[in-house]
Amino acid sequence: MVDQLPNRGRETEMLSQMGFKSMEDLFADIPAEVRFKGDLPLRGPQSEEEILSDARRLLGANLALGSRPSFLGAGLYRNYVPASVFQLVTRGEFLTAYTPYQPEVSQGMLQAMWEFQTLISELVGLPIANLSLYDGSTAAAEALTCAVRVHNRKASQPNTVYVSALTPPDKRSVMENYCQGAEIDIRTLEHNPDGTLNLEALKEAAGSCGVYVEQPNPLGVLDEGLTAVKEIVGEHTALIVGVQPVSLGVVEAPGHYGADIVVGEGQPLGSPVTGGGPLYGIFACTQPYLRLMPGRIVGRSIDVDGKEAYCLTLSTREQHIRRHRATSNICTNETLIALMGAMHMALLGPDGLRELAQRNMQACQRAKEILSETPGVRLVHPSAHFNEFAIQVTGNAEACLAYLDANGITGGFNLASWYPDLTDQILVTTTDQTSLSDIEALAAQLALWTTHQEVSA
Amino acid sequence: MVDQLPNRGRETEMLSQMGFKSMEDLFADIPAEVRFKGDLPLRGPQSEEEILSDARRLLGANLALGSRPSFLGAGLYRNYVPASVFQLVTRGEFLTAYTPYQPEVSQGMLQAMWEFQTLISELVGLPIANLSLYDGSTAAAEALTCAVRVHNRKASQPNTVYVSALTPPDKRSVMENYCQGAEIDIRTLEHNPDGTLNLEALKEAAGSCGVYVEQPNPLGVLDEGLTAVKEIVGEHTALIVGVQPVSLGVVEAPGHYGADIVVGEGQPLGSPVTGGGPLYGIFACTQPYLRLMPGRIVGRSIDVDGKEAYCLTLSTREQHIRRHRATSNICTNETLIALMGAMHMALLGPDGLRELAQRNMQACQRAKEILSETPGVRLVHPSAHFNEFAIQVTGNAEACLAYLDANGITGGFNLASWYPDLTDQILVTTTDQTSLSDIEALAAQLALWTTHQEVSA
Amino acid sequence: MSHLFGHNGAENTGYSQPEGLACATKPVVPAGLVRQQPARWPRLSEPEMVRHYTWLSKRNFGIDTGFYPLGSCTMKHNPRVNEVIAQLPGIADIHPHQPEHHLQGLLSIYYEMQHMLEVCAGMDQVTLQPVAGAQGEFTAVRCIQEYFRLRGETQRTKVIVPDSAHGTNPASAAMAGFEIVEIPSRADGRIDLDALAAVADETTAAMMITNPNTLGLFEADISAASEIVHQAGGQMYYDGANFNAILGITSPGLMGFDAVHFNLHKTFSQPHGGGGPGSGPIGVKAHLAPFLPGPLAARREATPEERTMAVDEHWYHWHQPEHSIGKIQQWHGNAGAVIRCWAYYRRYGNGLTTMSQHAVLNANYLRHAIHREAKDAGVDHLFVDGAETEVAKHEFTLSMQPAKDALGISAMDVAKGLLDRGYMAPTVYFPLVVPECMMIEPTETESKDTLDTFAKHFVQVLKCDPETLHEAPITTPVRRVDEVYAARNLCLRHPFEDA
Amino acid sequence: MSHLFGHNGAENTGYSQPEGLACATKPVVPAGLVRQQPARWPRLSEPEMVRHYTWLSKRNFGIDTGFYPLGSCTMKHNPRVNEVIAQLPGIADIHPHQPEHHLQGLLSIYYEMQHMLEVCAGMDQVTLQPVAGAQGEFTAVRCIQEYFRLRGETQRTKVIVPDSAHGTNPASAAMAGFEIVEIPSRADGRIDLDALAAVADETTAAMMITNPNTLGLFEADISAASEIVHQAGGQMYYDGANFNAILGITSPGLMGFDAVHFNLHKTFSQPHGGGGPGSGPIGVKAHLAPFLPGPLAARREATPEERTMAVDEHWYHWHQPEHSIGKIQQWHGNAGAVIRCWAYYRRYGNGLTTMSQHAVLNANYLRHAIHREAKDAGVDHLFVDGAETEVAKHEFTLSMQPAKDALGISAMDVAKGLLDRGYMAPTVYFPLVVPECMMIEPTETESKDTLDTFAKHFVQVLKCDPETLHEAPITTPVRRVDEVYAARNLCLRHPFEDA
Ligand SMILES: Cc1ncc(COP(=O)(O)O)c(C=O)c1O
Ligand SMILES: Cc1ncc(COP(=O)(O)O)c(C=O)c1O
Repeated sequence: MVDQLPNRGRETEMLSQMGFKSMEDLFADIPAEVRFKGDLPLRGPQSEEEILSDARRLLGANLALGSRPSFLGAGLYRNYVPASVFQLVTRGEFLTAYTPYQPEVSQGMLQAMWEFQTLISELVGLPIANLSLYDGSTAAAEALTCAVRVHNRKASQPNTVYVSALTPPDKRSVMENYCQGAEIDIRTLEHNPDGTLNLEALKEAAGSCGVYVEQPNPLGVLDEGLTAVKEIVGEHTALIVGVQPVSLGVVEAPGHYGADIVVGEGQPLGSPVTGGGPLYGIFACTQPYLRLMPGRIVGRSIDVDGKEAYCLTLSTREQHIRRHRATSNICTNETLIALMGAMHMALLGPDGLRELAQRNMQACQRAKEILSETPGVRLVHPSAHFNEFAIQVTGNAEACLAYLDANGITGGFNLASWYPDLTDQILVTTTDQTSLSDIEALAAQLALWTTHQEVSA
Repeated sequence: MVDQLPNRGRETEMLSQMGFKSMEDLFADIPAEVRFKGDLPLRGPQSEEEILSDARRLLGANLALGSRPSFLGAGLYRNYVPASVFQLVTRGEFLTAYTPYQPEVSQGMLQAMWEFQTLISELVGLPIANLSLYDGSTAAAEALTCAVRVHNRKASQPNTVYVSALTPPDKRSVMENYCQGAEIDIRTLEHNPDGTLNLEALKEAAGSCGVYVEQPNPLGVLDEGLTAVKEIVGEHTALIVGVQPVSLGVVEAPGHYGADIVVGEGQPLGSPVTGGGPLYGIFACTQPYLRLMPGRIVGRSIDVDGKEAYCLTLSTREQHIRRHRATSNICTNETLIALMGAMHMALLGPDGLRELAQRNMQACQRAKEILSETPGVRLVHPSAHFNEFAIQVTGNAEACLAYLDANGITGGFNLASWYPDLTDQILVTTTDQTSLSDIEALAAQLALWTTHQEVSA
Repeated sequence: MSHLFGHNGAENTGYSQPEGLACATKPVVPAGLVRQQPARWPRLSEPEMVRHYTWLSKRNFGIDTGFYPLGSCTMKHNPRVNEVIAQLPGIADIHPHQPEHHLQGLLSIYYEMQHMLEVCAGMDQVTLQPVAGAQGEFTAVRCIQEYFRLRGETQRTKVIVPDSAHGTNPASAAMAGFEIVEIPSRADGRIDLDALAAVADETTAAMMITNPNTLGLFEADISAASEIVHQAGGQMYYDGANFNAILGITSPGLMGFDAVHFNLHKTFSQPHGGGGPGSGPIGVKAHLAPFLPGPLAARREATPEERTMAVDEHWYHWHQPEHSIGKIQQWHGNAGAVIRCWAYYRRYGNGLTTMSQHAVLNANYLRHAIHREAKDAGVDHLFVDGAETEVAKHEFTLSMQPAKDALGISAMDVAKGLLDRGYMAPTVYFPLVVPECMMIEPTETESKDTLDTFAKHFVQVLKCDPETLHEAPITTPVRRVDEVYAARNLCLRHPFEDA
Repeated sequence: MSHLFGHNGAENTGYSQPEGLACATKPVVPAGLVRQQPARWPRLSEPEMVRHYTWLSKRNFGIDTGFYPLGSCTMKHNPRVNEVIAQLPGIADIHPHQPEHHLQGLLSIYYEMQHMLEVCAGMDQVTLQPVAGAQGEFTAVRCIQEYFRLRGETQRTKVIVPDSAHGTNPASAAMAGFEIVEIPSRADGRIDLDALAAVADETTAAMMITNPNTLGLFEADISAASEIVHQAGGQMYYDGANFNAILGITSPGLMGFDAVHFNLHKTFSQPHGGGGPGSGPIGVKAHLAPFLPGPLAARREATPEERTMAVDEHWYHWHQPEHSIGKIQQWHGNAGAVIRCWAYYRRYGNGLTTMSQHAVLNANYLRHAIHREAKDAGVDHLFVDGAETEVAKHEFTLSMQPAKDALGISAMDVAKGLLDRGYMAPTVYFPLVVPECMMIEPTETESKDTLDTFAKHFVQVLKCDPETLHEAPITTPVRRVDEVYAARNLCLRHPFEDA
């Protein structure tokens, strides 16, 4: 504590210069009836050493994914992030800056975010990207309200959006929370048994304000059918596609098959999983959405000498100018994590991204190959996957996962937590960090599990 | 590899601009008879990921001191180094700079080193400090040759220096190597059974070029007698004191009891033990030694506008100017580690240093208290210690240490490796990082060891 | 200039990768989904990348660079060990969907943070899920909304905010579907109880306010305000952006609030990172607790079996509130930010009161020093206090209106003059109720010397020739940036065509 | 200016510590040894300390800041993962006196590095103990000395060095007690075999030379030189500072050398840290191996019991050479630096040849580009090559003598002009044999674009008005520093009296 307060020991001197006698004088304006009595009932201060040692002990009690074979993804993905990213992003000039309100002394972050916008724009194939939202779920939710703002006037189904039935309930819940204020009706888009979007049922969504689908979808399926969606829903319905950004090294950019808005969880590019946050939300769109979209955006400009310079722009959409008529309430966002994303993207380059995507896909393919030959395991969807896929196991998925866990494997995601009917399905995720021996260990334990089930059955 | 070479793929373009056809053309001047045939017989290149994973595996096979109770010191000490030190010292501007030959763009490191000189000068109580030598051993060795350069003319024992008999043989060996070129005779100063310097025997050293003693000495003993040494050896004999810098938070600075040169291993301030390097050597002295001392030194100056500015000075002592008549051959030194030292010292401040010294001493005292009551363990020296002390164990020290090791304790330093006669003594080191439970674990295992010895005896 | 998209010479990547796993059959992307054109990302080697971002960083100002008196933002020092802690695999490499027995450390830290914030705020239940202050506001307002829905009070469609409120307050309430009622402040900058009484009625869902308010003034009438709102059946919402001023001295609970958000990135020093990430937990009184987004960290005594995996005598687990509004972020909030703030909290513990005292000490001292220096230099007529007050809290406002009137020097001119002197500028033009406002918050981590020197420089700026000042800044990487040009000539990404 | 010793206001420490262990009796320092006056160290809080050193860093130029063509110093990019690796507890938190079974990882890496350097240098045994190039020189010369002592050739008291040698060569040999014989270079910058033959005799202990030499020229006559020295019974010593040019293409062993030092901090990219740390291993032919300082890493097949602790099928252990000169550093050398260099090596593996090729490519390309730009701009008469050569190796020299003669522009003026353009200056006035020398080494980690732009700027500088150039630099944190003033008014520490 003392080491954080440069004026410890100078209090009296400072107070007396102001004509005060004690600290108490500085709080004379706070009425007695609202004053705390006594000390805060909290533990005493600790030194840096003690905090670090407690942190090591407590966080050491968490089981790090990397400490054993792990197949848990379902929206967050462990890719290797090069060392330079961490070392550069923690430079004090980036780490300890506020939002760049004074562009003259914030050119570094402003230019980096403008470059980030370009990187994302290129990645998803849309002309405009903002400098990030909180995460993939709020980006998706804000995309829905944005779509309604843009299309409500011309839509034949005003105040209505359609969302893929596969959307994880936690994400859907965020959407509901964000949409209810504007009284938006969120309807559901059905899927085929093979995991792809039901294009027949989709027709119902034509004329609504927007449809939300994911590519790859939450079951890991690469759905070629999505390239037909825009045509079906029509000009006045926003096609919003949620992406796993790494997949775009090999998978077509949604902007190239008609997406109006692309959102996604940026985390796999640049950031560790970090218990689910901080992350960064990708938000990109076409021209018509620009002035009604949420979030900050940087523009390239000039200074009074005509020199290239960057600044925040289109602020009139934002809460600090437009207050309750703002396009979003976002203020603090995820700039630093987006910066990590930009650094990772800059390091990868187009070839590196393709390789990274391929490594993810190869690990997935290998896992599919091995698990398809594992007794008692069935691949649920015959289709192409990016880096995750559903398997059906013998018996109950929850029990199976507990078994794997007890045998040193973090086995994947229990799909029943999303889709309560699917009590025997597990979403298995691989990334560039998955090794062959990880997969073999999983297969071996699943085979044993099957045997146990058969024996007890 | 590819990620380190920005011109991969542009070779032909660059070569052809120069009028060359192939890389081979660039090496046409190397005669065939000295050319390598074929590829280097080495393993193939690895990616960052693979290197990191191999490093984790290999270095993970080392047993980190902090992973269990450890009492190994004997010249290198584990103090806690605050996190800010590592984060600041790895800023690229410090990390990736060369020696500050162009002062206009190197003011940061120059000023930091000038401040380092001040910090060391204040710490040891001498007016001059250079900006570090390789380590404590070379600093001690260079102090001897420096003393001879300064005093040889007036000394009644020219070309002769005296060194404490306790000096660790590895350090003494460095001294021998550094001294033999100047044909310096290194003689030995005897010690009393209680570990203190034999002041009677010391008289023999009067009139030599220098005497080298340590405070605390290699047995951890704080030797009050050293305050009498300068008087005994006289004006024309350099008193060189080797220090453990942390001790100077509570122990008198040698400059205040007559030391002409103070040297020491800087590591405990600012740096982890790091397998014994990189470290930094402290070298400080009085005025008469200035122009004959080794190593770089920074002076405060002005620029052409009269602005405060720093630069390397007194370079005419150095090899790049004086070549074979230089006061030392040192060129690359340990600036960055010295910078870590400066940062740690700046964070500590005078009170912090005192506290750190006290914590070291308290741990030592507590260990002495507990071990003095441990069956079969005897404290060898009754005297005051700073942070280490010798114990006598039942039976053979080497076997005892092996026993402790097998029971999860890194038990201290086998004094027989320094002093072959002492087959049953262990140097036990404590630092600010030693906990009560560490000490209790040591005592418990030593008690068990004693029991085993008694049983088998 | 260093341009990311300028580096396009060679076929580089900055990061060579190992081979992927060998497969029996090559994985294929469905034909219609094969990427046709790769993203036009740059091709940089690692050295080029490192130099580019180092260069960029040198064109950015952070707390580490210099004094950052940005009012309302609490730009305090970010303790460095917190970054070390946040990179430990036990936080960096964990997944929110791991089972509870994998996450006992995280859960216990969540529990400790919830508890600490509850104590400090005088609230009954805290959730750490919101990832920023604005999201916290939105979350709390949503809870209030559901609370009234469940009670059948659906007529409560309005939220009252003072005109000095931060923009996120009305924006968040509006996003939840509320109508905004803005009430004017009194001439002395404080809440106008009469104006409040006039609008508070059975349509009032809540009033949102921060105390000390955005002028840095403590609202001494806060209990009365709470009384009025509660009388009308509404809820009191506390914007915790200014919590740094009152921690351990008073609390929203004591002042009668029902809900509060914290800006952990302000009060508890999660680094701002040039705009984020943050963390915006909310705390509520018991009646609102069932509506919080889940899951919350909870605990019970550990069973003997659990003790082998437990971090202490408790077993920590997730808990879903009964009438939860659901999720406002897909996972458990910004866990990485929460950890840093936990490390920050641990450094102060029950000494958080001292932190607030020093924040207020520094603010008052700086205010005093500026006035004193200005008087000595004869420029004290160029500004007035944004609100008359004997003691400010953690920040204070100055109005540059006199300078504007007398010399044409605006608050913006002064701000840019300060940039030239190596300072980040204070917040300008907020709150709107103070004409030509400069809002100054030094925080507790600045030394007296820094404050004294800043006061001198502030006065130096005021003594500048107005013409010179209109030209400021001149020493920064770029000079005044043309924001109108930016908006008129939108260039939001690299135009590859030009390249 | 930020002054460390200026922060003296409050009773701070930047780092609060936990209580020490409780003792039965308080530990005491003997009365006569109690410190009377504490060191007048500053009292900074953590925020002040962080800001001070951040400020200092911004006044320093490193590779990360910009192009650093410092000849002879091989200022290549330092891969960032190496810093991560060097902070792992398995290297940061190990003690050299731990038993071998605690250090199998370290030992195996030492073994691998020794082997790799042996292969690359064509030597039989390497030791990693010397902590810098100069210490490596001294160590090798000491080994040679003991070698001759053991053989009874004590009359070999002389070491031959070319006049273009680096200062450490004669300094190291002199420190070991040798007499230095300097021989002049030929007009073309290369070794003068006649001059060598004239001095090589039975008093010659060794000749020290680097190849490519300090002018960046490959000494094609090197085998002949080795022959002459060996004929005279002397040893050939290779200064490895320029190893970056020839790795995998030729080797000191092939050229007939008996001993060599490596500057790992150059060729293998241990960051230079503003002056150090470095690592200066040496390699020797078999006849010198018994004299090396110990211990060396060695290995044998692991026993079944050892296999449980081993990192591979070997058991690694320390080994003491028979006639070892003893120690030249107290421990095992700069282990932390060795680890970084190991990580660097692993990135290239047998591709190290490509590294050298690109180093040479870049040097020749830059030389070409400078000449081309200068010709186009009509200023090619202002400098000449330091030595005529068709192809340089990893660096090249230019003589600014014509500029000096024609316009009074010195190499130093050009250097300072380059600083103003955002570059680190090349090495100047070394080697001494080239008048007004600029020694330029781009390294392989610089892009063609950087080299092209540098060439343009170099020519821009030459086109400057001489008066303007004498004033350079003007954009740096300080302008030309008065080194004479520094030497005449020695101020080597903070003068507290002034404060
Ligand atoms: C008074 C006030 N309220 C709310 C907020 C919003 O918080 P956040 O930026 O974390 O969303 C801020 C942040 O600037 C603020 O100053
Ligand atoms: C040619 C040459 N030899 C030797 C050395 C000395 O190496 P070090 O600085 O590592 O002691 C250098 C370093 O600058 C050098 O350039």
